[in-house]
Amino acid sequence: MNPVNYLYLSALLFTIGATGVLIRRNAIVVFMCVELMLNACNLAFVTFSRMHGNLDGQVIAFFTMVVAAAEVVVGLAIIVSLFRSRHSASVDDASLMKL
Amino acid sequence: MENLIALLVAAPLLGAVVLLCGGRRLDAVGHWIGTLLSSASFVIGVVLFTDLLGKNAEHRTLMQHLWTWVPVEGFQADVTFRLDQLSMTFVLLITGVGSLIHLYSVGYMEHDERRRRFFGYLNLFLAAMLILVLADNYLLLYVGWEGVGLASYLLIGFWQHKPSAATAAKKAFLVNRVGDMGLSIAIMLMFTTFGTFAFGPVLSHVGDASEGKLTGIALMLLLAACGKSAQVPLQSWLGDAMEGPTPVSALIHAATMVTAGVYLIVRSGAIFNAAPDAQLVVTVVGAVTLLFGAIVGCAKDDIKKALAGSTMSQIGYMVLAAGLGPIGYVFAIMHLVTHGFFKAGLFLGAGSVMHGMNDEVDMRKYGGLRKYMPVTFITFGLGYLAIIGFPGLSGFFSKDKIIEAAFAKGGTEGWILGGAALLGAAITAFYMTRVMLMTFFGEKRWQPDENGHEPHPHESPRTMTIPMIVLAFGSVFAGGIFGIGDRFLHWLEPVTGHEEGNSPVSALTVTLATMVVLVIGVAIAWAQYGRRPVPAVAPRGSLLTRAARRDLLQDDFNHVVLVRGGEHLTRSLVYVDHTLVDGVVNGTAASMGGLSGRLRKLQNGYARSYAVSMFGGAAILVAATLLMRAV
Amino acid sequence: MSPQLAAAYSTSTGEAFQFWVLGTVAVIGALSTILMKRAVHSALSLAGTMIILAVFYLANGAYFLGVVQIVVYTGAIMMLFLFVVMLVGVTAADSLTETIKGQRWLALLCGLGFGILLVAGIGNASLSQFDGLSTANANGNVQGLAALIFTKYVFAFEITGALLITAAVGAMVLTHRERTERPKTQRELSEQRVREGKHVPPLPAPGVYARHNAVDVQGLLPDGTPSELTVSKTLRDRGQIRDVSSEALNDLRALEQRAEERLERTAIEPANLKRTEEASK
Amino acid sequence: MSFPLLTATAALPALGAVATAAVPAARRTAAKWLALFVSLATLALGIVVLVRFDPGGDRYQLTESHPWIADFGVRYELGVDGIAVALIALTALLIPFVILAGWHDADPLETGSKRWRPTQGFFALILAVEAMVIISFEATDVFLFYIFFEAMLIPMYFLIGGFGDRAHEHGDEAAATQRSYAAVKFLLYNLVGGLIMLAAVIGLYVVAGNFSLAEIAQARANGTLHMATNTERWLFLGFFFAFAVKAPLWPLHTWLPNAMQESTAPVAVLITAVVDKVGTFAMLRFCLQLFPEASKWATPVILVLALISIIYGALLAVGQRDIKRLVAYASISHFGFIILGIFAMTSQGQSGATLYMVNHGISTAALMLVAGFLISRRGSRLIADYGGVQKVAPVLAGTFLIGSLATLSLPGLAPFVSEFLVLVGTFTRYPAIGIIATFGIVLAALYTLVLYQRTMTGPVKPEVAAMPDLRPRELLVVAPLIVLLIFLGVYPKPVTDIVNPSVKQTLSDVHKKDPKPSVEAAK
Repeated sequence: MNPVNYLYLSALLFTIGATGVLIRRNAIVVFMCVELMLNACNLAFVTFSRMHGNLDGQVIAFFTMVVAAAEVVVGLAIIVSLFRSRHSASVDDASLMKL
Repeated sequence: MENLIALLVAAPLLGAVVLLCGGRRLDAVGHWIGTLLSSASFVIGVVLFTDLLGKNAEHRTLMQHLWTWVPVEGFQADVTFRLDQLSMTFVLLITGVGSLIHLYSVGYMEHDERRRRFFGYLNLFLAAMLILVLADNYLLLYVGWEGVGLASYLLIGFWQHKPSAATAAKKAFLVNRVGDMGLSIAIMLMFTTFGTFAFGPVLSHVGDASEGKLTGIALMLLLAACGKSAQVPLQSWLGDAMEGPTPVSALIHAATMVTAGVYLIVRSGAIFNAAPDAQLVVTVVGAVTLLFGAIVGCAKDDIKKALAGSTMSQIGYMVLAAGLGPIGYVFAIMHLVTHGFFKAGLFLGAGSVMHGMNDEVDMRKYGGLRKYMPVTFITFGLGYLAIIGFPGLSGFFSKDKIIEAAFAKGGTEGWILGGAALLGAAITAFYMTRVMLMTFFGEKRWQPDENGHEPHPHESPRTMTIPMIVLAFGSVFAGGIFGIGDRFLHWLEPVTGHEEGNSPVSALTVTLATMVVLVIGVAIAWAQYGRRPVPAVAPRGSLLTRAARRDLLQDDFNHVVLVRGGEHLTRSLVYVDHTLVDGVVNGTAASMGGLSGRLRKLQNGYARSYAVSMFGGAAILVAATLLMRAV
Repeated sequence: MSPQLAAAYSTSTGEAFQFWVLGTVAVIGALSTILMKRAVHSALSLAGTMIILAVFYLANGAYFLGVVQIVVYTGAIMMLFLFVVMLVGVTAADSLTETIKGQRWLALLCGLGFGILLVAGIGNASLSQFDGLSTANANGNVQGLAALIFTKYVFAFEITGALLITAAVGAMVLTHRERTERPKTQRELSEQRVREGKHVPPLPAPGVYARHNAVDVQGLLPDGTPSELTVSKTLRDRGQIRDVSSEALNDLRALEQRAEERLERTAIEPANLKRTEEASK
Repeated sequence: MSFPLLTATAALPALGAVATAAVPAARRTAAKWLALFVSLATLALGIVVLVRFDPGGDRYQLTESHPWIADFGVRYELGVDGIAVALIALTALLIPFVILAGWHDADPLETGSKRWRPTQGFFALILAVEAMVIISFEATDVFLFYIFFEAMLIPMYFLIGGFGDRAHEHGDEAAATQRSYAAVKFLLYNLVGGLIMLAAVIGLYVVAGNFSLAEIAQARANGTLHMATNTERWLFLGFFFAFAVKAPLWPLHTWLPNAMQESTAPVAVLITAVVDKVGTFAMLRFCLQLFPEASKWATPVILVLALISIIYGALLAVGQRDIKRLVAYASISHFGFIILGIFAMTSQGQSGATLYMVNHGISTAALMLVAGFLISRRGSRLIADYGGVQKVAPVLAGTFLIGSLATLSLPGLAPFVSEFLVLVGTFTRYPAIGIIATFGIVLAALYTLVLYQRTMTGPVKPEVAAMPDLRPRELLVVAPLIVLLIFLGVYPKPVTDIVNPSVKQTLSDVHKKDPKPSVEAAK
């Protein structure tokens, strides 16, 4: 098997995650889909690392994880406070960005 | 001596400034300041005149350069005054008659609360008129030209609370503007042809220019003259201008300003001499106007309007003479001066009558006034005799010469022009006799007005009668002084040039013919207005009479074509501006608004929708990248 | 040639087998993440996918990352997710009907197009060269990573550290509510109730149908209508109140039905029933 | 390094604007005096510039040059030629009158009113406009010019939209809507013009490699910078369009009547007498110098458009019922004359056009400000609402008449000289156009005299019977303008002397010589 398949898998997972972001309304699920996309990228990085024979790709993936962790912390905090004020976790409820 | 020239203008200008800016505290003495300053100008004029008389004929031109006015590359306009015999004649006429009329106005305007302002305007007029005749180039002349127009506008509309006066003032200015347009185009043409518009260089280089251009310049100058001198087709304003106070009518619309056109033509004689076609047009305009004015004068019952028609007609004589070229220039000016005397006298007489008749102007409500106003009657009568050309009085000398010169033009034109001039003389005799008879003879026809005040005709105060008397002297003797021994001819000849025409008819014949038509005119008038009583209400009259009462329908034509047409034009243009020019822009704006209204729907506020666009954009970017790599 | 080097060009059969099996599971997990109605299910599916990804990391020679993936992602982050899901309401099911016109179709179209483009891109790229990590991992994967992180990427590392701290503080700021005054004592609260004059007695108790979770059932007022006040505010907000009034009626109706069947009576005409209802109005 | 005089002239009002805006809300009067003082100080600086300028010297004088955005070759380059000096002097001269005339225009309506109008803002905005206009006249760097040419719109927008006629103010929502329509229209027109110009500015940079007017003009003149014919034409059109909107030239004029109608009289003066001059000035300075060939190529069309502006503006003015709109259309007609003079490409035409800019500024200011005083008394802009004012307020009527006469270019008043120069300059090259343009002077007489007749003469209308005459402050505004009108009408030499050399150079830029008269009669 050619390791390129990992890349295909990564692309597939990324696309699924992106589609999920677009079709789900629950902010938490949307957020999970974002995580899925990040993970798909990480898989690609790791695969690239293997392809090129150096560890830079893994380092980037590592940083991605850290950033993702930070993002989750803040994001979930936002969701919780949104839920407190609006009693809803739907992203469509926050549709104030229009005239 | 040259330095005095500027003072001629400065004195009345100072008066205008002082009187107009001085405010109410000058109300008590304003009229005397105005009269004093205009008389000062006259005195300076006399001093300069004696100086000129003391010189040889060739050295009678004084120049005073004051300052460079408009210096632009290739375009040089100076404020330079030129005093020669022609200007001198005008200066004396303007300041002399002007001062007399100032004096007259002191009495005439006594009860007007805005008398100070009136004198300010009169002084302004004098200054502008003096600039006009003293200017050494056409552009400076233009300043005076429009300046007198302004003064005329202000004075016609002096009683602004009367809408008719305000309208008449505006009309006068506008019609004059059309003429002014001619003058400015003439100046532009001169500039392109000669590179300058100073009298000296232009008039001395006429020979080098093509006849076509000269004809153009001459016709444009004629247009200007028509506007200012109320010649056909720009004559319509003069009748309305009688809305102004009578001294104004006497000074501006009889003696001085309206003759500026004649001055312009005579001054530009060299150009006209080189453009025979234009000269022919000038004579035609003069002949038509002299008949036109005379006919209108016959039909008017308003004494001032009848006199206005007469003015038009007399200026027609002058223009006709000026159009005849060197054989006529001197006589045009001579008639101008004598006309200045007798017509001013006639107007002042009319003013005096109105003064005594509660400002009534309708001659059908006069009658038999000779008993009530003897001085007015005598002075008016002398003016009357002068204008109809009674032998020995001034009009006889000047008008006779013009008729003679018209015949001397030669050929068919000569006969036609001469015939017209003769016919004009007959009509003049008719309408002036009519005025005389209706006003001073017959039975009294006045009635109490609607308030029950019956007019009490009375002689006017001394300030008014003295100028009338002086002018009557002028009317009687000026012609003789000028004409006998050709004094006036010799005086003006160096400036205007002179040729003796070879008339197909002898001078004596012309004089006799003039006498005959004169008698016929007077006789008809006597038959119509002297022998039987004048009806107090105007009869319907013939078609011609009715047309003449309406200024031969020329005003109706103007009204229908220019006023109505103009109103329609502007109204439709306003509509076009609003709907079309602005509409295109607003339409663009509206369609952009519609488009963005559609686009706005994309902004539904849902983050997910935005995410789709973002994602789609990302997909397109990836596709573009791949495509670029593939290419 | 060592077997590790050979693995650079093509993988072992074992890895291939593992890829195809686990890869399929991962895709299924991802799909169920986005398709499950309940957030809890989505979270659990995602956790599964992540664990599989951890295995793939290990297979790709990223041993440290594989472990971190399990510990941090599935262990910490996903638990955080679950925690929030619980907080928001574990039983709340999302409606999957789309409310924005055309959104779903556009999303699918974009997703499909994007996926095809990515796949095409990868297929187009010349990715035949696989160096393998044998040299890079020669001194151990963790050591190699550490060497990179603390030399080449040290600034990025420090900055991410700062980011993490900021995020922690941010989360606290966002969720923390500063108490600006002393919490009211029970006595003060009851005094306030008396002052305001409503609900002077304590709030009524929830309904008492002995079910698995009786606190989410509204109590009935004397006139038989359910009272919202009986249920806790949190449940009300989540919309997790269970309405059992109809259940009781249904039970009653079913009982009557059965009784009538047993007694062989004819069913009551629904039309009559309606008519009487109208008459009563 | 010498004292940066030009920078100071522009910076002073700018600083004054900031300082005026910073005056506390309660001290309105202090803000007014401060603004007046600053404008007078600017006038003093303007006079210093006028005196220091040597007509016989270099083309650009008092130059300053500092690098600004080095990456794009943008420099902070200032310098004035005679034309600019004349217009700077005009601007500095008019602003004190504008401020004085608008002394009470921005007072709060009534105490306790919710719609409080910040007096400070009004005067600060006027000073800001002054600063930007002055620096636009000074800039010799195309980019620098562009920035201030556009930035001017911001304060103007607020001046038009924020401060309407007091007469139409009292709780009248429709008036407020009209006003904001006018302001937006002004902004949009000029922004579109500016946008197109921006494209041309960038294009110029691409072609020339820098923004320096002097350098580019130099390179164009000695042939080192070659532009393809089409490139030059497009760039010219880009610049000209913006200037034609600003000027405004038919058919891009419709914003002006709205803007002037809705704004207060001092702001209307600011628009037409000061800001619009930047447009015509820029035609002279940028269009002709940078794109001489394209200018000549476009001349026939521009002349025809200018001619249409003259006649059309005058006819429209005749048809107006609103005093301010009438003046606006009259201005459109006059701008037609200015553009005609510029593109006739004769020294008389261009000197006349420059002189015209100055004179039109003064005469319109005189007429418009008096009209503003009149409107503030009666509370109506409609001509039909007036009548017989002459009787009750003779001084007001007199000044109004002089303003009207200046507008119709009566000889002896300043506009005559310039108008005649423009006509002569046009006539020498294009006789037909010159003759048709001459009709404009008849129409000018028509609309001004009709206006005067309907408002000032006739029976006194009851509504105007109690109208007070000009107050001392108002007389202080009008009298100097009238004196200036008369002075420049009688003795325009000081201005023409400054302007002539610059015009000569501009003409040599476009390689045009005056047509020779057919007969050499001049000594």
